[in-house]
Parts: sequence; C-alpha cells; structure tokens
Amino acid sequence: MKKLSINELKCFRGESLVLKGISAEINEGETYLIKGSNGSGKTTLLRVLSSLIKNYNGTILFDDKDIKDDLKFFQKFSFIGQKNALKENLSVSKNLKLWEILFGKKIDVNSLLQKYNLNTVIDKDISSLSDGQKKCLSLLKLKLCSVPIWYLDEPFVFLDSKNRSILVNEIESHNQSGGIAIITTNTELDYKSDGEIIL
Amino acid sequence: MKSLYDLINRDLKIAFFTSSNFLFTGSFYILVVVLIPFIFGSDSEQLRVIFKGIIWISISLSILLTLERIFYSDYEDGSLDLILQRYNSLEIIICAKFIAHWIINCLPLIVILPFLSLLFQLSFSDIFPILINLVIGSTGMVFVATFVSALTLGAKRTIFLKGIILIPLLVPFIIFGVDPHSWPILIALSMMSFVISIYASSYGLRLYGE
Amino acid sequence: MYLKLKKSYFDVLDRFTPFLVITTIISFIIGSYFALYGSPPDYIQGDSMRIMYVHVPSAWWALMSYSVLAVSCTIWFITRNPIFNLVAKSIAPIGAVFTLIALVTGSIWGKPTWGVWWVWDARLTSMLLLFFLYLAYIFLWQAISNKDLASKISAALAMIGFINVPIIKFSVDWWNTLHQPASISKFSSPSIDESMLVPLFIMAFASLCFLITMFSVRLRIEFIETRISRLRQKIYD
Amino acid sequence: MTDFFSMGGYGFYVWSSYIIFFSIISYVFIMNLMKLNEKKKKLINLEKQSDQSS
Repeated sequence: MKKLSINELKCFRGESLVLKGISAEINEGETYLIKGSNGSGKTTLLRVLSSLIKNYNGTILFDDKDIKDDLKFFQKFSFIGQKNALKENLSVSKNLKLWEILFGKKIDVNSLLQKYNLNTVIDKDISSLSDGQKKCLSLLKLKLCSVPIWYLDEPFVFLDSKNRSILVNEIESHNQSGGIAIITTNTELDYKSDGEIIL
Repeated sequence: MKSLYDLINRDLKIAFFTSSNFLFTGSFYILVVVLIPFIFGSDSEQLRVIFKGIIWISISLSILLTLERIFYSDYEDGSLDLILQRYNSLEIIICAKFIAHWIINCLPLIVILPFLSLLFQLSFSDIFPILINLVIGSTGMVFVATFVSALTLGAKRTIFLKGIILIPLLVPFIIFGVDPHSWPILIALSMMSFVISIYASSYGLRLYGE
Repeated sequence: MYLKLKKSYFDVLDRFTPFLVITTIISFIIGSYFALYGSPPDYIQGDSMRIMYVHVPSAWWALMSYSVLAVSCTIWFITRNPIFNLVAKSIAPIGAVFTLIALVTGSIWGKPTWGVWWVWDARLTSMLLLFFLYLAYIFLWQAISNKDLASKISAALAMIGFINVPIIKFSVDWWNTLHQPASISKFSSPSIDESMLVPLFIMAFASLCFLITMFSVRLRIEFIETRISRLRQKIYD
Repeated sequence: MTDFFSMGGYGFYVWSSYIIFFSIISYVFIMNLMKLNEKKKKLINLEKQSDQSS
C-alpha cells in the first residue's frame, strides 16, 4: 500500500511561517487539491513535498519511508511547475531533444505531440507559441517517465476546455493505475477530488 | 559518469542550437583582437606586447558576458528544477557546468590562438607559454564564474553587479597569466578556486532550492 | 532563524551614542591641531607629509572593517545567529567610505610626492580592488529582494572576498616588482619620527571613534528595520 | 598665518585632502543620523498601530 502521509508540516520563508502545521494522508489512486489564495504557500508546499525545499519541520512519508532519507525519491515524482522548462529561443523539436537527454530516453516525438494536438507547431520557436500551447508542452513531461506521484502547480491555467478534458482524463487514468496526483489551484475548480488541503 | 556526460551533452547542444556556438565565440575573440591595430597603430613591435594582454581582457570579458548562461538561463525557465530533480548530486551538476562552459567559451580561443598569433608575427615558441597559461588560467576563471553565477541566482538580472563581483576575483588569474613563467602559481590558484567553487556553487544551488 | 531582539540592546546603544559622538569630535579637534600645526614638517616631503594623518588611519580602518565583516560572516556561518549578519551589513558602508577616503587622499598625496595623481603602486591598486569588494557586498544586499536569501549569499561572498584579499595583495605585489622599479614606492619604509606618531595615533583614535559611532548608529537602524518588518507582519496578518 | 595656510607650498594638497576627509565623514554622519530618526518615527507609528489593533 503506497501512501503519502504528511505530518504537522511547518515551513518558514524568511521570518514568516508559511505552512502552519499541515497534516494529510493521501492514499494510492487519490487526487488531492491544494486550495488557497495568492501567496498562501501553495507552491511552497509542492516544493517541500518534492523535497526541493529541505528546510522544514514535520515529516513526510512516502511508502513508509521519510523522503529526506530516500535517495531514490527523486525518481518517484514528476513536478510540473509554473515555469515550463522550455528554452524560448529554440524550436519545439529541439526542446524535446534536450528533454530526451534530461530524462535519459528516446522520445517518439510525433505520438507525444499528438496527445494535445501540437503536431503543427513542431518546428516553431517556443517564443511564438501561445501560453496555452506552452502549458500543454510542459504537461507532456508527465508522459516521459512513469512515476507514482504527480505534483501539478496550477495545471489548468491557460488551457481551453478540450485540452482541460484531456488532462482530466490523464489524471484519472493515472489514478486508476494507482498513482497519486496533487494539484494546486486558486480558482474554484469543478474537479472531483478525494480530498482537499486548504491553506 | 553517464549523468556527467549527459549534462555536458545537454549544455553543448543548447550552445550548438543557439547563437552561442563555437563559431560565434571564436569570431568574438577574432573581432576583439582585430580592434587592436585600429587603436594602437600598426607598429608590430608594440602590437605584439599589447596582443598578449588583449587575450586576457577578451577572455575575461567573454566569461563575464556569458556568466548568465551557466545557471541563470536554466533557473529562469525552470530547467534547473528538472536538473536538480533528475541528478541529485550537486557536485556532478557543477562539474558538468565547468566542463561545458569551458568548452564553449575558452576552447575556441585556445584553438584559434596559434592562427591569431600569425597576424602579429609571433612564432610558435613565443605563443606556447601563453597557450599553457591560457589553458590553466581560463579553467580557473571558469571555476570562479560558476560560483558567482550560482550565488547570484536570486539577484535581479544586472550584469554590472555580477561584473563588480566577478572581476576582482579574476584579477589574480590575469596577473599571473600574463607572466609566462608563473604557471605553477596559476595551477595552485586554479586548484584552490576549484575547491572553493564546488563548495560555493553547491551552497548557492542549495539556497536556490530552499 | 529568529533574531531575539532585547530592549536592552537598544538601551545600551542609545546611552553610548552621545558619549561616542563627543569623544569623536574632541579627538578630531585635538588630532587636527597636532596634525596641521603642532608637529614639525617631514624633512624630505615637507608639509605634504601631513596628508598621512588622514590617509593612513583611513587605510587601517578600511582593512580592519573588512576583517570584521568577513569574521562576523564566518561566525554567522557557524552559529547562524542573525546578529552577526547585521554586524557585517552595518559595517560594510563605513568600510567602503574609509576605503574611498584612503584612495582619494592617497592620490592627492601622490601628486606632490610622485608628481602624478596616480601610480599603479601595489598598495593603491589593492586598495582599489578592496573598494570593489566592498561595493560588491553592498550592492548584493540591494539586488536581492528576499532579505533572508540576501544575508546568506552576501555572507558567502564576503568570505570568498576575504580569501581573495591576501591573494590580491600577493599577486599585486608580484606584478609590481615585475613591471616597475621598486624605488618608486616612497611609502614602503617611512622612517617615522616620534613627533609624527603622536598626531597619527590621535587621528587614528578619532577615526576609530567615528567608525564605532557610525557602526552603532547603523546597527540600530538595522535593528529597527527588523522590528518594523516584524510589526508589519503582525499588524497585517 | 599665511605660512600656516600655504603649508610650505603644499597648501592646496594638504587642505583639499583634509576638507575631503572631513566633508565625507560629516556627510556620512548626518545622513545616518537622519535615517535613524526617520526609522525611529516609523517604528513609533507602527507600535501605536499595533497597540490599537490588539
């Protein structure tokens, strides 16, 4: 039984306490929403959970192992942040080549881009794409490695209804295969989740 | 070892895809050197002396201009998150940055230097000590540039600030680099800056992560 | 993480400031009297030697301030007590001012001594580089909007700068002997007469008092700023 | 008296360096005191505000 359990998580940013003691139990195959207003620490929480921020109090256990001690934890999650990890002055296909190196595997470019109907922009520079297209490209990183946990930071921003339903389907099929998804949002989202963390 | 190779490969690919590839850094050096006779006249005896100095000025300028490419561009678009996640050994990331940055920025100068020296009627025996110093000194300068780049990740994008931080740290390399007999001191300096750079850069990257 | 600010810190600094200001002013007056009038002119350099009484103390305290800065940054690294960061932050501008004064007066002194405003003398050059080290430290604080991050990064930079100072000194000395005849430096072995030591030490003492006064004022400004930002958070939370 | 001001021919250098020294020092001194007073006022205002709110 793989579950992510968060215990009394506290985190300081500078002098102010951003995360004020958060606890949650997220079981296999569940989707959690993190809600809160701007600047309430949603992104901080995701960065803590993905152990990019190591300076916190409390414990985070995944699969009954503390993520601080688990050296392999880095291979168990995908983090889609608000920055999209795309080089603005390079074309889509060249960016995918860079990802190929980072993820250490061959990418079948055409079938990957098919996912969000991005085949037409393959030779365009990133800077000429719309915000929505950049977001879709960024979300394609989820398909590059199969990991049990997905952290999605504001994934629905900029997406049109069609792409949104594609993403929702993606998340559902991820859940069905036993994966955990944690999504931050600051808008009311008509998304059926298994639980909420409110900051 | 594979991850080191991968990261170097990635940086080289970025350099190759964008305008910052070897041809362009090489032409930068050639253009800086071409300016010398325009300023100092065509007296070849004087030019030879100035040429040896201009090499060091051009290499420190090129290191300053490309400082933000070491970590800042990756930080800005979020690739650094991905790199930190995929390769959780900071030392390997930093070493990869050293090597990639040195290949992109300093290797072109070292390759074209023998040809450039023909323009100033310098023989190979004249140029050989400079070449040795340049190889050692530029390595040290890249070490310094890397930790400056890692430490100033959170700063606003001001190249002048980074220049004020970087150039005093480069002064010892330039002083010993110009003297053809001081390569042992240069080696010592480079080794010291390697050690400092590993510590300081990983400190900077860790702070950025927090 | 937290800076424990006691009321007593403020009280001590508040009580000492007027005393320090008065000492500074009095010792500057006495020092200037001896420096300008009460001491004989140097038999080689004549009255231009009197510039030394402002130049040398400034150079001393400029170097000392950088050592204080770097040492307090090092202590901060070990203890992580933020007060050492505030110490470093408040001494940096004063050190920079002393470095600037040392540079300007050194250059003015150079004109009658060497006949030119500036020579690439080892000491002047390393002083100039020290000035840039100070500037880098001060600007870095301003360039990073997150104060917590700024303190950590500028501390690291100050320590690296401190390692760099002796290297710069050594390398500039080396470069100097390489490129210039050693006779140019008239500073190197000044046979200081006893009559010159008195004004020199009084002026040095006065400058030190000034440094301490400014330091305590700036430290208090830093304390107050910390309190202000904390109160803001309390009010608007 | 003129002897004192001419400083054996070095008057310009000696006096200018002393003037520079003291003017920089007093500028720094006054600026910092002004800043301190300003901050003190700000702190007192904020303390009043926080007393009212609590």
